Amino acid sequence: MSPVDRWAHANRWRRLHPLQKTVFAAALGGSAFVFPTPVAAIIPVIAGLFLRYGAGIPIRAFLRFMALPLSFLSLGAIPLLVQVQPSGFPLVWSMDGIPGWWIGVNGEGVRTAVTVWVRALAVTSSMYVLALTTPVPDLVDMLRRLNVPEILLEVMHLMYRYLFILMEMAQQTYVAQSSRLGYRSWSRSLSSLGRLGAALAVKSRLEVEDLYRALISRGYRGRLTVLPPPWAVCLKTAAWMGAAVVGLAVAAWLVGRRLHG
Amino acid sequence: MDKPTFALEGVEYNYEDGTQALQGISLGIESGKKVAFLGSNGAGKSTLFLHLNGILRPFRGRILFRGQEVRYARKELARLRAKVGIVFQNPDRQVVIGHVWEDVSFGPMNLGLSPPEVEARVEEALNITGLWDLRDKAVHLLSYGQKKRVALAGVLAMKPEVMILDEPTASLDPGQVHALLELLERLHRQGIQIVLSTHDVDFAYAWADWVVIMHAGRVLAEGLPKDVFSDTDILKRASLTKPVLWRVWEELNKTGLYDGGPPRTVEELSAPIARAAADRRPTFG
Amino acid sequence: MDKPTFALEGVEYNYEDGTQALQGISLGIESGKKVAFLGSNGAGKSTLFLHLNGILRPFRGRILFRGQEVRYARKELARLRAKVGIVFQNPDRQVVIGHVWEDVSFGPMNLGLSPPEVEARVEEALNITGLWDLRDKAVHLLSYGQKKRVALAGVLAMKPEVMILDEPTASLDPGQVHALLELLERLHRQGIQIVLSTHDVDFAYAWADWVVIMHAGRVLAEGLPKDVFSDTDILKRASLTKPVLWRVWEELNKTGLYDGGPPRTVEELSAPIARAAADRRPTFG
Amino acid sequence: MVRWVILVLLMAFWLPRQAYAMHIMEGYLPLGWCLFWAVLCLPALILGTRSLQKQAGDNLKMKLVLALSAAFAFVLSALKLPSVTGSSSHPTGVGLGAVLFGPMAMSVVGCIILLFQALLLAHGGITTLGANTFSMAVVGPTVSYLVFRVVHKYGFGRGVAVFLAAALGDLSTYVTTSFQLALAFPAPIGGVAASFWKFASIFAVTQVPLAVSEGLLTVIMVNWVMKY
Repeated sequence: MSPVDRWAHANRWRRLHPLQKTVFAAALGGSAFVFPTPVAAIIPVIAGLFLRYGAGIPIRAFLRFMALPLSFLSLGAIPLLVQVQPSGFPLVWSMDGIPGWWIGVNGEGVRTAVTVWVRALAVTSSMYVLALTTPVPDLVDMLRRLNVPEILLEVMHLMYRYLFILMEMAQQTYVAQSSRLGYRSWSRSLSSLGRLGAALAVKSRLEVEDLYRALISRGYRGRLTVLPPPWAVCLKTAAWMGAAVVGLAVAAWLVGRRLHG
Repeated sequence: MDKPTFALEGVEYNYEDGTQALQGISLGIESGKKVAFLGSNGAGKSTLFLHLNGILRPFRGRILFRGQEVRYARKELARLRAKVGIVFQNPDRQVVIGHVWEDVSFGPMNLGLSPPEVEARVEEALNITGLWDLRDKAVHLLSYGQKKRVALAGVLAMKPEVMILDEPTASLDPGQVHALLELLERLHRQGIQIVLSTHDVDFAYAWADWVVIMHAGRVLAEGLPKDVFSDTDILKRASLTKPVLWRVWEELNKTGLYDGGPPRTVEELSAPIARAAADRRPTFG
Repeated sequence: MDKPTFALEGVEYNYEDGTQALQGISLGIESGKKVAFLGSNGAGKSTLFLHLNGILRPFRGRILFRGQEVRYARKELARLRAKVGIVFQNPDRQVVIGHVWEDVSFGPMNLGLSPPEVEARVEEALNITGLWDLRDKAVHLLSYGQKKRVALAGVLAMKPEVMILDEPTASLDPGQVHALLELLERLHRQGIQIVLSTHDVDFAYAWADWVVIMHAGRVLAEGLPKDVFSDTDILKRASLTKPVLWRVWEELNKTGLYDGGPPRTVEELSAPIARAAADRRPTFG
Repeated sequence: MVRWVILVLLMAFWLPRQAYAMHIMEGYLPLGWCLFWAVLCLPALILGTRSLQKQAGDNLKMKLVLALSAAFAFVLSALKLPSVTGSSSHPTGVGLGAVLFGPMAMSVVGCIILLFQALLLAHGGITTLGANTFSMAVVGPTVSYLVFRVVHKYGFGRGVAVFLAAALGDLSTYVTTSFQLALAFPAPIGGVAASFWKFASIFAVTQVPLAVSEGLLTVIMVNWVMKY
């Protein structure tokens, strides 16, 4: 159900220390906020290259992952592009809407839309560097070392396991309902889905007892502790990562000089 | 009714993650036959079954139901699903929530029948599955075996022409399996065609008119039980074993003492054995 | 090691809703024996197993582990659970962490072992169950059979003295059952005692040293397989059938042609049959 | 006026999947606003964590109820609503939980759900986690919770109370999100107010019908759950 999760478990960076990946992703993402737009535009390319040549995730898969946010984003940028203004102010293109108001596009809007568009794309691709290479359990273990309260970690661990179990339940139930014509029309769909949701709620409540037994029988003693698999920091990869970030900074400096100098 | 119930022609299906679940399935299911699909877990049986009821749509190839190609428009799918019912392996996924009665009425309601008609069908389905006394119980409080029967009743109440059962005997105890078989026999006599999947070679051997062996998304063999189970090679490739009675028969055959064909039940074994013994006694006498 | 692994004395247990799950169970499980619990669904096998690992506490009666009464203080329970591991029927109810390696490490971590020791145990358990290559996989991406092995590995990594398996063969295909049996045999040779429950009389008959038959919360019979399965009456009351090979043997026996005891495998059947055939041929010659 | 309506409708068709982007997506907000909303959520998260620790810290079963409720809410949010557009943002699952554990505790759980959605489904984002937590895990559930209490107290039936709680929870989330966007991107003329009406009227097209179906769905669900 989550292709992101599938890659997170099957990539070449699987054993790379999650902290190393997190720092790199954060540095890339941070760069997108602080560096000028033309530099931020390079970030998705860098992310794609690291995923391809570092983690071994094909460019095509990366592009597919980018496509969905890209479509959200392109649509999400439209409201930024379009301005609604009291009449009398110049717009690049305009039409009359509500009497006394103008709807249209102007330079300011175009600038904002492009900035946000590029930035969002850059940050999204940086986050994929982390999400596509690091499964949630690894992140939870990392958070443990950062002293996040135990109860949250426990909830995250169990939630991760169980959301897939519940999702599978939901999917199978949906299929079974469809085979009995449960989704023939809008009203039947609503009623079938209501049943499905309710059943899921009841079943997840019943699941508590089984989960309790499972934990107890395996010696649970008040804390959910696991041993994360051995991770390693890779210096060579770290050097490449550092070089990329430095490269971005240099580019930002050059662009800045060009603009101000 | 001469047309085959199902004809599949080169059906291919891949899952989202790229797994090739069905790799070109071609087969025919003759009308009126009791058909068993055998194969290991992951062989593609369940995926195939989801195609028979139009839940999944083949990437390539086509499926014919009674000679007509299955189309995936809303209305035509509804018609197909009204005729072909599926009972899933895990009743917990099929029996959703509510009273037994409410759950069984789900299908007939969706068929758009009048309330009295729905009621009549639910009653009949509950009676035939022996659930009448449980009709007002909440489904999640039932035992596993009872839920399995509710799942069956829910499909029966739609009066399908074909019933497809995915691993109907899984997790049932011998008594429950016996009761299920009796029920299936009864449905068969009423003219509902039964198609099922199973891991249990002994069961498939004793029950089926026609056996299909699947492995890794392909059909390895189909035919009469006596033909399919004589092919040691295919069974090995599908990681299946021969039925116990078949193996016993092979042992008996080696000795030349046994003159019958492969027996499907222990009872069928006894007559030839008795004959062999009778043959023998005079030689001593 | 002479003391019985478990001794139960008049164990009674009721569920919250008042169902009497165990109605006075007394039995002993001898050390080193391969024990199979047989019985229909709802007979009380799973409830009984939950008692052996201290998850449920009897209302009345007591349980002795290696001659010592089980006490329900935190520490003593922890000690019991370190020695008695239980593998539930449904691996989704057992595997609590979404990552294979981490889930297997959960039990050993709870034992308070040092990280290198935990790592060594996890590695060993993953190797013995053939999961090493899957160690970094997400549990939800595994097949049912693989999940079942993860559940087993998670218990194995705790190095229990006794392993209790609830319906280990349910929903497995013949190939998977075969692999499981080999694994259990290996564990048995390593000195881990195996206790399991099953519906499959043929399997129990072929595998077990000691069979316990349960029905409606009581023990109907316990004993050597050859003794238990000769009691038609008890089997009928427990709604179990006789093993196929046993029935074949009965048929053969009637004829007087067969001189062996009840065979546990088809292979055991062949020698006496060959003898019978050899006896016969001269009379024709 | 007619043209205005047409334009908004067209936008709605361009934004078909924006429906589940009641989540503000990754990188959409400027850094300052990302931090602002994160900091604003912090007190609720800290208090929520404390209250969770108190309620469930030593109680394994409570912890399990919590984890499973969270998993349930996540799955519910991923189910497609049989509506014109996509699935909904579902503060409802969290709203249901609020009744169980109190709104503070649920804001923490809501935040975890949003984190999982960002990581696993690429809905929302890490940088916008604060803003999304504020609208969907603080405002939405709190409104749902309060509406339910008030309406129920004044003697309306459970159905009405549940419907209003779910629908108004949804709507309050969408109003909050529009406001957050307006603050970050004020119109050059007319400022935050003009920008707010711009965002709000675009989202209204998808969110109002969604809020209605969400409300109906929740009523159906709650009815079934209460029966058993």
